[in-house]
Formats: sequence, structure tokens, C-alpha cells
Amino acid sequence: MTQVVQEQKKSSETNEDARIGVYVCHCGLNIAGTVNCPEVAEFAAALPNVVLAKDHRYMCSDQGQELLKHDIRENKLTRVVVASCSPRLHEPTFRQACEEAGLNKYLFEMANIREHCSWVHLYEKEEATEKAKDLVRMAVAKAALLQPERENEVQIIRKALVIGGGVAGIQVALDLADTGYKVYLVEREPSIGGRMAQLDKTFPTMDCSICILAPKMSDVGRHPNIELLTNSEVQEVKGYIGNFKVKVLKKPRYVTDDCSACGDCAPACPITAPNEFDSGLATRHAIYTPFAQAVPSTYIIDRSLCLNKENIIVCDKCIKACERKTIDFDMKAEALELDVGTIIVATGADVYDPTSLVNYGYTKFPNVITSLEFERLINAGGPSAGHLLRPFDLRIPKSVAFVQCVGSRSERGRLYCSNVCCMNTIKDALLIKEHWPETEIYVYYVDIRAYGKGFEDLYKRARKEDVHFIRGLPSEIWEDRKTHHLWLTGENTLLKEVYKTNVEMVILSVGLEPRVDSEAVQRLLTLSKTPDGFFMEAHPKLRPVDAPTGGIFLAGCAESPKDIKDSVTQASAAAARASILMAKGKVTVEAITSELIPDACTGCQMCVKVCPFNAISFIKESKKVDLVEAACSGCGTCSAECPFNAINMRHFTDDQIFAQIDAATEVDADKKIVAFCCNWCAYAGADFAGVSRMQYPTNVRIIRTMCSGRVAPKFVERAFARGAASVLVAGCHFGDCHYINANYQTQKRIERLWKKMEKLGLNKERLQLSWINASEGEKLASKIKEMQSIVANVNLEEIEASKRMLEKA
Amino acid sequence: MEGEMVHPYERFLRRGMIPHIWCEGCGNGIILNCFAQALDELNVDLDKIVVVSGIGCIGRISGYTNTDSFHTTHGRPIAFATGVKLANPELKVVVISGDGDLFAIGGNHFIHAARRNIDIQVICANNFIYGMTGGQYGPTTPLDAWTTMTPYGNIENAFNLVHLAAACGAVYVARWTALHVRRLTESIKKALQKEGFSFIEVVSQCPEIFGRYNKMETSLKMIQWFKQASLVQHSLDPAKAEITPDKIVVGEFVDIEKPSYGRLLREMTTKAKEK
Amino acid sequence: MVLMPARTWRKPLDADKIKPPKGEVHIIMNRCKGCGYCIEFCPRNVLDTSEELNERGVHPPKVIDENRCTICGFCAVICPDFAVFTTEKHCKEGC
Amino acid sequence: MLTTTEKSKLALSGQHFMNGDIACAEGAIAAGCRFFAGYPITPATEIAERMARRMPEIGGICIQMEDEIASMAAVIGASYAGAKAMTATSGPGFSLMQENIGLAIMTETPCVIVNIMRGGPSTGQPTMPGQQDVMQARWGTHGDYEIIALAPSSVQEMFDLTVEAFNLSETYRVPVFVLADEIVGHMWERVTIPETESIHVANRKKPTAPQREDYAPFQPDRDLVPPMAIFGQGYRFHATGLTHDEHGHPKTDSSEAQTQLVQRLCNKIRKNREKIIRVENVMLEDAEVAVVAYGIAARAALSAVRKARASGVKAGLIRLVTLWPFPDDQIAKVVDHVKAFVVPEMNCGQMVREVERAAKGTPVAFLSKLGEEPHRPSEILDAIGGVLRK
Repeated sequence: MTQVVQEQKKSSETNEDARIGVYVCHCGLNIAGTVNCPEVAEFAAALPNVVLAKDHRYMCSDQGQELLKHDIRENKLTRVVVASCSPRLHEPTFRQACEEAGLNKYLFEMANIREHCSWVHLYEKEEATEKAKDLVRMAVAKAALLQPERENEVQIIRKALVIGGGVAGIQVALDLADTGYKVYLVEREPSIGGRMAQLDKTFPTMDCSICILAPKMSDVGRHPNIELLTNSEVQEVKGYIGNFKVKVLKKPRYVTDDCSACGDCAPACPITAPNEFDSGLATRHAIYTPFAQAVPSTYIIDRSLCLNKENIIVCDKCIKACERKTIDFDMKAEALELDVGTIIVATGADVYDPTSLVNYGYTKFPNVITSLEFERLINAGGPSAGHLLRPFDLRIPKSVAFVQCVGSRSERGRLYCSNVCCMNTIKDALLIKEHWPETEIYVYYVDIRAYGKGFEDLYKRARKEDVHFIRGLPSEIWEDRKTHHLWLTGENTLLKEVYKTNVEMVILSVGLEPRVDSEAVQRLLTLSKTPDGFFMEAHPKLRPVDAPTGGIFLAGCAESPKDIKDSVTQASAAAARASILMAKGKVTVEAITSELIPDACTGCQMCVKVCPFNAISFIKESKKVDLVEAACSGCGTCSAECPFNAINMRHFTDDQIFAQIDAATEVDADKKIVAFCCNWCAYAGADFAGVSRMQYPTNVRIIRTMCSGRVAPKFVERAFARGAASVLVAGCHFGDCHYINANYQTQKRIERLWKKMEKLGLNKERLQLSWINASEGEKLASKIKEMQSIVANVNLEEIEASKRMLEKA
Repeated sequence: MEGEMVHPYERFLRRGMIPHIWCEGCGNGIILNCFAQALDELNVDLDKIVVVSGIGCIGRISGYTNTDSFHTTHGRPIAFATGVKLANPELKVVVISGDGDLFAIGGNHFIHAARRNIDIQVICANNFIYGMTGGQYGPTTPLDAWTTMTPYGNIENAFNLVHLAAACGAVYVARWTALHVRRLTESIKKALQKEGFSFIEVVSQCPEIFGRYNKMETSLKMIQWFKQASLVQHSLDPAKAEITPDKIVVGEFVDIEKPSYGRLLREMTTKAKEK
Repeated sequence: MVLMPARTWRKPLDADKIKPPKGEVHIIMNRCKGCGYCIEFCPRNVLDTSEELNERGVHPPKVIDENRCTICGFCAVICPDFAVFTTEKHCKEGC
Repeated sequence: MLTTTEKSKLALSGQHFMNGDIACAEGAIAAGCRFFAGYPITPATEIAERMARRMPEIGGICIQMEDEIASMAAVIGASYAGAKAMTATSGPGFSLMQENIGLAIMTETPCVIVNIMRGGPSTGQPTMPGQQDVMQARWGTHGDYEIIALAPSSVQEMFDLTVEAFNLSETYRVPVFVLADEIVGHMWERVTIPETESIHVANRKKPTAPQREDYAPFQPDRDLVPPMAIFGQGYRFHATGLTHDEHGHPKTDSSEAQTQLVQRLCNKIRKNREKIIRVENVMLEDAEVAVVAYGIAARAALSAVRKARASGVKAGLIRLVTLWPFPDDQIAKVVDHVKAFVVPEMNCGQMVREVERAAKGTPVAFLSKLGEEPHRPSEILDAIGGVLRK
């Protein structure tokens, strides 16, 4: 460990009381493998206000933190900069260290030289090192201007909302309720139970799915702490961690709770339709209960099928059939308002619909079924009373073929592995063998993934029972017109030979995919998605069940395809995470809010118009605005909008950001891209690019703001005035904005700037605007690449011109 | 589809009286139909039920029900029914009559029978007009409506019948349109099983007269109006149960328990006998 | 959770066992006054106006698709003239 | 079922001192009346009040309706439900009742209407006597018809004739009027109420038809009176104020039906007039002057006739007990030996026209009296003298 201590050289532009310590982290070889850390430390030491600069193997390690604390005490450091990974990962760690050493945590700043540097410039060591220096220079510049802040505490309502009543939702609800918290479990369907209720047996233990689920379901129904809201949908979520206001629409069942589920009504109902629960293989009536063990057991009327429209009762068969007089066609939907402290998203997944894979002939050939249809067929409580009947002639097939990865791991479906299909097929194959040992079973696969506890044994058993596993999916399936048997052809990639097999039934082992309406849920809760479309966790390793938004957690297949065991595990984890918050009863929220400077305010009310949280209002008497900091979420768009610098954005002040810009453009400005990235999407996207080692040019300097709405035109102008070749402003997609709609202001401002640049005769191309979400690292990388041509094309005259024109601004 | 088959409600209809005299699409036929269905479903002893009606189109209904029945003078069915019910409490006495009969000429009898809580069921076919006399305005004719007596539009305010009935102390008050046949039947059943004075208003279409005068020339147009305008609001304050061109509030507004006049009379009589 | 794609294409295995009741519509031609309520409000569009005139000179309803009738019986209760009613068809072959 | 003590309350057999209204009420009860509906009006109110006390004792019903229209309607309803029913009123109320009296006539409803006559027209003199409603009783409601009206002239008769009124109405299915005047109504006298057994009570004819299908509610027997079924017996019949056939089905467009029905309604009274009519003749056999009187006037007439005889004048009295149908024959019978008739009435001349019609040219002297004071015997005596002097 080299150490460079430099005698503090006073200079005019330095901040008197700023005594900054800089620590450059090697992160093993993650950084040091590319960036010359000692050199960076040396460079840092020479920066204004820096009283000491060190490099260290692992700053996040205990020694690292101890070192930091020690120095703060010994050298009376008043500011600390750590150059290592993303603040989104370790800022909390170092902030805590500072606090422990008696330094206000807002006097800490981070330079992201891993995700934004070493990992994305693996092969350009010098440039990466230079960039690292710049990043540190920027951090130090900002650090010098940091102010201590006081965080205020918010109470946490000790109630939780669980969205989705599948096995994950059920587990979360029970765990939280047992812990003693009030839980609202919102389920869109008439009954809880979800996918698991549809399954026959579970792998690898082969126990009956509903048998183990039903008791949990009824526990939910009975639990004094759980308010079960089935046939209900979340319509609006407002508020913030610990204090969510949730609007739930409880749709009418048209059957009152007095229903004893005697079932007299259903046979009386003249309208029938395929039962969704049985994958359409069994019939239900317009008045029905989805399945025997449904919770609540109360029947429900499907008004879309029922003959009775509007308020005219045309058919009263069910009314007549119901002895307890529980049918009420006048039931109205209820709009409920819930106050909860935490929200757990357990909305589950959809099953891939293979119809589009025409070569497999699903919906064309009756005897080609999906694995979910199979579950209902083999289930004793199912439409065929457990007899595996092929749909065409209701005969028990003598031979069946399973086709794996249907809709998974393929350009023609979903790119990812759906995780459960292999084991599910093995389980199904064994079930068939158990009932009809003579059946010939072929499994066409790409890889068999039997990674879990007890999985391999099950796989072995299947092989022992001589289930034929053939590597290589069929290229086509077609039907024999006479027998309605099916032909499969493809290549056995192990034997390198073409197969042509004839079986009596084919089971397509379909994958899982995000809910069709996951978009809606995402908007509702301002969640992020990973490229596969499932909801993104706050950190893939360290915060796997937290959503990026405080107070919201993920459980089950909503986060990614997983089997029952994993869903339950994750559910309990989510419950634990939520409990921690609620047990504390309060949480401190970042002091990053805006503050009004009344003397500067002219009462123009520009800020009032742009504040997404109505935190600012105009006071007639004073002819000035009033800013309620408690209501402020800290996007900073007001500050960006204010023409009179009357609103100061804490921890992201104009001066601090100007300082970062100046630092970023101190050397070779004309080769550089200054990028403003919002904390939640674009900056996270850049992190994601780093984690995924997506390479892109080194000439970009990213400045983090909480929201792209914080980016004031003057920042962009300053960058150009400082001679930057190009500027990128990047934020969340519309609708994803963590501050409701602040990014619409970004759009407006950039458009204004483009107009201005045109007026001034500047090439507006040099200013780029891009919407990049947390999972779009690829998009960010390619954006930077694409901008290279812009950088290349700006000549010095142009840069000088813009300097001249924009300096005054 | 062979026509010879006997209509299931034939047994509730007086032999030789059907087809009735009412016009095509008239709501009265539907009310008769619902009444028959209610008797069928409750399986009432037809020998123990008396249907009393007044004057007007619907007044003929007592002639069509296969029960003891009486077609009284204009406005007097409730007073007559009071006599019947008191003289023989075993009998179920149902008054079915029109808005003019029950609330104009007969208004006095209605309010007092309701006040006394006489144990009878009153079903009012409200067609907003005097149909049989050719379309004069009545106590329920909406403001501005055209009738032969209001050639410049009606300037009288209409009664809100359910509000009136509730205010007078009826123990059961409901309003349906002639399109809400199932609910009407249910209400009739409820009323028949209830002790005390119950009132059911049936907003009923008179296409021939009211409809033609007021831009609803066909029975279908009138009943479509019911479909579009009707709004079910159970237990709403009957004062708010309005009937306007675009809103007909229907539902059950009152359903309370209160000793009937008959019960109190019997109690008083026993006391008197002991003396 | 949406349990299956909204589009259901498969014929339920028990489709032959659980059959909606089949109705038989009876029209008493000469009672009909032609209001058309039964035709208008039949939830299954079983009825339509016939071309022929009855004794009263109106067009009574005619059955256009009896198989759709579920015997909800609304035609019977909405008919002001007791001219139409339904009964359950007792299934012989082919229904 | 009534207990013996309750039975004993039915007819208060024995000697009583009561007024005409009370006697009327007791007569009704003795005749089997179990339903009274009325509306307060002087001078008939005491009847209602008596009923209010007595009916509950004997398991009958007494209700005060919202007006006389309702009272009359309720009475008809009660009668169809099988009860013997009555209402009592005076002029103004009697006018209101005319509508449903017509209904009672048309639907052949047995019922009794008591009118304690007071001074009219309109509100007139509520506490003063009158005999001004006798023609209204005959022609008060619209259309053609025959009714029966009785005129008691003593408190005892208030009892007796009320019983009689019920018997007639039950027998002929027709509303029967008891036309008393304020004096008879309010006068206190001794009344003898006979033993229950010895009070003759007639009841309406019951249908003989074995079952509903054979029963036609308005199919008359030979006496032109149809047997009467009552509600709840299973006959499920229909009655209407419209012109109807023997089944009670409306017949609004057949003149034949109209003729048949209205003729019969009249004839069932006309053809039975002998059985119905009652007059009291005093010293009439050789009378040269016959005083024809009813109600309170008949009392003065009787003493006038006695006084005349005492002074040797051959005077006699025809007291009309039945006003309607009018006893033409009883008048006609005496014209051969009677030189003149004297008719005292507390009106401006109503029954006198009937007497003139029946007298076939024999001179008729009319004595009118209005207001508080009834005729004095001397006035009638002078009149007798007057007609003889001519």
C-alpha cells in the first residue's frame, strides 16, 4: 500500500475549512486490473483541498473502513472521497463509516471508477486511468462544496400490502401476519392459490400440490391479521416508504358472504364456458367457484357470461336455486383506500402460449397439449379425474413425447431459461410411468437442468424408468390424419442423426413469461424491469428481494421464473425485509430535498407548475411561494426551473454540479462528452453496463443527478461554455420516472436548448437526449459509441464559438 | 313450438277472459303476468286471495285473475279492501289499480289505509296518464308532458308515489318498471308475505296514449326508455327517488316491521271481551 | 393472476356431459298483439318477427334458432298477453 | 266461537231506557251485524259510538273511516267478505254515500244505511229534525233501480226496524235504508229487547252449485235474487260496477245485457213488494179523512186522529213503515170511502206527491214543517177539520 501525504497548499479557489481525504480502491483486480490506482491516488493528492490521498485493496473491507475512520479522526478530515464502485452499492457503507467517525454522512462523496470505468474500459488501461483521475477530480470538486445535512425521520405504518395471492403472496401474507402485522392481500382472481393450485404434483418430492397448498390458503382465509381482498385490483399507489396510500377496487362477486358454497346454483345456471382453472379442459357455469378448495369459497358470477346485463334480471335460475338468498345482482364495486407502510409485489408469471410456434401445431392438432394442460389432465380432481386422456378421442395414449424449452431460450420465444420446465417434465414423465408403466415416453431437450436439491436423483430415476431423453428439439410436429397420432422430426444432436418418431400425444413444456400487464404494475409502483421483462431487484446479489423503490419488495415469479420452493423462500425473505422496516417503525429519508431562498423568490410560480408532488404553492399575502419540504421527494426540477436561483437543491446544488462540470472539462474538454444521468434509470443503466462489462469509449464523464429533471439548461450551457464537445442528458422513460413526471420537464428544457443552439447557429446535434432504464446498459453503451462521430465532427471554431456565446449565460 | 300447449299461468287467469282488453305492449299485461308468477312461486291458495281494483285500464285486472275479485267504483278499491280484510282476516287482499284511481280521486283512502297500516298489498300501475279516458294528465304526469288536458305542457308537479307511501307509514315500499319483471315478481312475493300495508309502484308503459303524445310512439321505445333510464338504488331515501326523462330510480326503499291494524284490532277485541 | 390466455380454443372434455338445458318455445299465435318484447329482450336471440299475420293482423314472433334457448323464461314473463312460453326439450337423438 | 257471556251480550234482551240511535245500534247487533264503518256526523254519531263500544265485546268490527265514501265502500267490502254490515250518517254524509250505494245496488250487496235526517240542504241544521232525504233515498244515486227504505217513529221501532232492515237486505240483496229523523234518533224511551231466540233473523241465500265452475254469481233464482257466495269460499267469482252478465263478467257493449240486468234489479223488489211493504192502519175502516204520515210526524198524527174521533170526526191514520217501495195499493184501497188525505211531513212536500199519485184524484192536503219543532197534534187536527169543511 503506497501512501502519499502532500502538504496542504492554500490557494484562492480553495474552500477554507475543506480538508478532504481521498481513497482509491483497488477492489482486488476489478479496478486495479485496469486502472493504476496508486497513480490516481497520487494525482488526487495534488488536488485542491486534498489533505491526504491513499489507495487501498478493499475500501469496503473492515480495514478499509477502519483506515477511513482513523484518518478522519487523526487528520481532522472534513470531507471524504472514495473512488471505488457505484454509490448505488457502497455509498451507505462509507457514509456509515463517516458517521461513526463523527463526520456528517453528507460530507462524503464517491467516484464510480469501477462500473463507470475499469469494467467498461477493460482494454484501455491508460485512458481508463486518465478517466479515473477525472472522476476523482470531479468528486473532489464537489466534495469541497458539500454541506452537512440533517435527515428527517418518517414513521412507518405497521401494515403491509401484498399484491398477488399465489403461493409467494400467501407465504408473505402468513409470515407478516404471524409476526403480528396487519396484511392486506389483494388478489385479482376470485380465489387465491395461483399457479400452484393448478399443479398436480410438485418436484422433486412428488407430493400433491393442492394438498400442501390448501391448508395455507385456508390459514390466509381465517387469519385475524389478514384482510383478504379477492376479485380486487390495485388502482393507484401514492406516497413513499412507510407511508403508501393505496387505492384498491374490490369488484362485486354478486354473491354475498353468506354463501355456503353448497353449489346448488351452478347446475341451475344455463350458461357454460371453459373453466380457466382447468386450462379450458373442464366446463364451468356463469356462476361458479374456480376449484373445490378455493378461498374464499364464496361463489362468483361472471357477468360477462351471465344473461343478466345492466340492472335487468332476465334469468333468475341461480336466484331461485339459492336457498340462503345470497345472490345479489345489485352489488356495486367498492373503492377501498388503504394506508400501508410496505408493499410486497407477488404478481407471478404467465405461461407461454405456444400457438405462435406453428411448427409445433398447438391449437392445430388436438393431441398437442401444453404442460399446464397436462397438469389438469393428470390431476385426480381435474377434468379427466386423473386419467391422462388425449383430447381428440379421450383415449389413454400408449406413447407420449415431451418437447422442452417451448418458448424458452430461443429467439422465437423468450431468451432466458424458464427454470422449472426440465424438472416439471421429469416429474410428469414419472407420473405417467407410475400410472401406466407401459407408456413409451420421449423427452426432446436442449439441456437438462437438474441443479437443485434432489433434482438429480429424480432425473436419474426417470432414466432408470427408461424415459427416453433425446437431445435436440423437433423441427416440426405434424398429425396423422387417420390416427391423429403425431409425427416429430428433428436431429438427435448426440448421435448426429435425424429422428422421425410417432407418438399418440405431445406435451409442449412451456416456459414462464412476465405478466401481460406487468407494465401496468411497473407504472403503478415505479418499478424497473430487467431485459427479460421481470421486475428488477435493488441489487442482484445483496438486495435480491428489495425493489429499487424504498418500502417495496418482490417475491415469487414476478421477479424471475422460479419453482415453488424458491418462491416460498423468497417470499419469507421479502416478509422478513418488510418486517425489519415495520419493526423499526420509522426510517430516515435522505435529506436530498429542495429548500427555498425566500429573499430571491419573485413569486413567478414557475416552480409551482413543475413540482410533481404539489409541494410548492403560491402565497398571495407574501407574493412568494411556500415550499413544504416534507412533501418534497427531491427530484430538483423546481430548482432547475427557477429563473432566480431561489431554490437550492440539497446535496445537488448548482455550485456542486458546476464544480463537477468544470472539473470534468478541465483538460481535453473538446474530446469529451459530459453526461448527466438520473440516479434511478440512466446512472443505474451505466452501472448495469459496467456489471455486464459492456465496453464503450472512455471519453464520457457521467454526473449523477437524482432526476433528469434536475438538469438545468445552465448546466448544459456551462458544459459547452467550458468547451465540451458534446453533452448527453439521460433519464428514465416516460412513465418510469421516479418523480411521477418530472422527466417531461427535461424533454421541454432540452427542446428549448436545441432551439436556442439553432438560433445561435450551433450544431444542436452536440446536445443529446436519451431515455435509458436501469436494465438498458447496452443502450447506454451504444449511445456513447454513436456519439463518437459527433465528438469527431466538432471542430475547434465551433467549440470556441459556443464558449463565447454561452459564457455569459 | 306447437301453439296448442297450455300456458303455465293459465290457471291464474279467469276462464274466458283472455285475451284482455289492453293495448299492444301495455304494461298492465306484464303486471298481471308478474302477479301470476308471484302467486305461482309462493303457491298461494287461490281460494284465499281477493283482488280488488278501481277504475281505469288496469282496473280491469280483477276480472282477469282467477281469484275472488271486485271491480269497485273510481278511487275506492282501498276502502273496499279495508272492509274485506277486516271482515275476514284470513283473506289476502291485494289492490291493483292505477295512479289516477289511487292517488287523485282515491288519494284520501290511500294515505289513511297506509297510516292505519291495514294489512293489504297495493300495486300501482303508474303510466303517468289517464289512459282509458283518452289521455288527460294525472297526479303523476311529469311537468311539461303533453296530454289532452295540457296542450301547452303540464304545469302541475307530480307526486313521488314511493315518497308519499313511505311518509304515510307503509311497511314495504318498492318501485320497479314493467321491464324489471323478475324484481317486480320478487317484490310482490315479499309484499304478500309481509304484515301490514305494502306498496309497490310499477312504472308502466302506455304506448298508445302517453307514449304517442310524448315522442315514444312504440311500446319498444317506451320500454327502452325504462332500460336506459332505470337505476337500482335500494334503501335510498324515497324522497330522492326521482323519475325524470333520463333517470328512473327503482328499488326497495322501505322494508320495516310494524304491527298491522288487524293485529292491534284483535288485541283490543280480546281485551274488550274479557271486560 | 390470469390463469390462462383469454382465448380458449379447446372443447372441454365434459362438454357433452354438462350441456346447457335445451328449450322449446311455444307461441300462442292469436294471443300475440305484436309488441315485440320477447324478440327484443331474448338474451339468446332465439326469436324474430315472422312474416305471417295472425288473426289480429299482427306479426307474431317466430323461432329462428331454438337450440340457443336456455329456458330462462324471460319471454314468458315479459309477454303482456300470455302468448309465449318455454318448456324444457327432452332430448332425443341429435340434440 | 262466542262464550255464553259473550252470547248474552249479543242481544241485550230485556227492558231498557235508551235513545233511538242506541236502539238502532242494538237492533243491528241483534240482527247479526258484525261490521260497522262510519264517519262522525250529528245527529247519527251516537250510533257509531255505541258500535265502537259494543262491537269489540261481541267480536265485531267498528271502524271510523276517513269519510262517508270510504265508510260505504268498506261496508260493501265487509258484506262481500260475509259480514252483515252497516253504516250510519245524516244528510251530508248520505250525499257522499250515493256513489257507492249505486255500487251496492249494482253488485246486489246486502247492507244497511241508517240516515238520521237533519235539516238541509247542505250543512243546514245539524241538530234539528227533518224528513228531507226521503226522495234522495229513492233517487239519490244515478241510474234506474229499486231500493227499500223504512221509517221508524219510535225508539222501539229504531230497534225493530233496524233488525227488519237487515233481514230485508239479506233476503233481497239490496241496500236497505233506515230513514229516521233527529227527534227519533235522540229521543229517550223505553225499549223492550226480546229474547235472542224470538228475534227473527234472515240470512242471505248460499249458493247451491256443487263447485266453482257451475256457480254464476248473478244467476237469479225464481225470486229474481241470486244466491250469494262470499269471498274465500273457493268460488273465485268476480263482481263489478259495470253492467255484467250472470257470471259477473263485464258487458259494456250489449243493450240486451243492460236491459236484462237493470230490469231484474228493479223487478226483484217490485215483484216482491207485498212481502216487503208494511203500513200501520189506525181506525181506517170507516175513515172519511186519512192522515198519511211517517216517522216523528206520525206520532202527532196519531194523537190528532184520536182527538178527531173523540170529537166525532171519522179520521184514520195510515202510518208508512215502509217508505220504499211505496204502498200505492194500501192508499188506493181506501179511496172509495176516504174523502181526503192529510199528509204532514217535515219537508216541503216529498212523500205527498206519492200519496197524490196513489190517491187517484182524491184531494190531498199537505202540512209542511221545517226546523226545530215537529207538527203539533192540534195543527193536524185543524187540517183534518179543514179538509172536511171543503
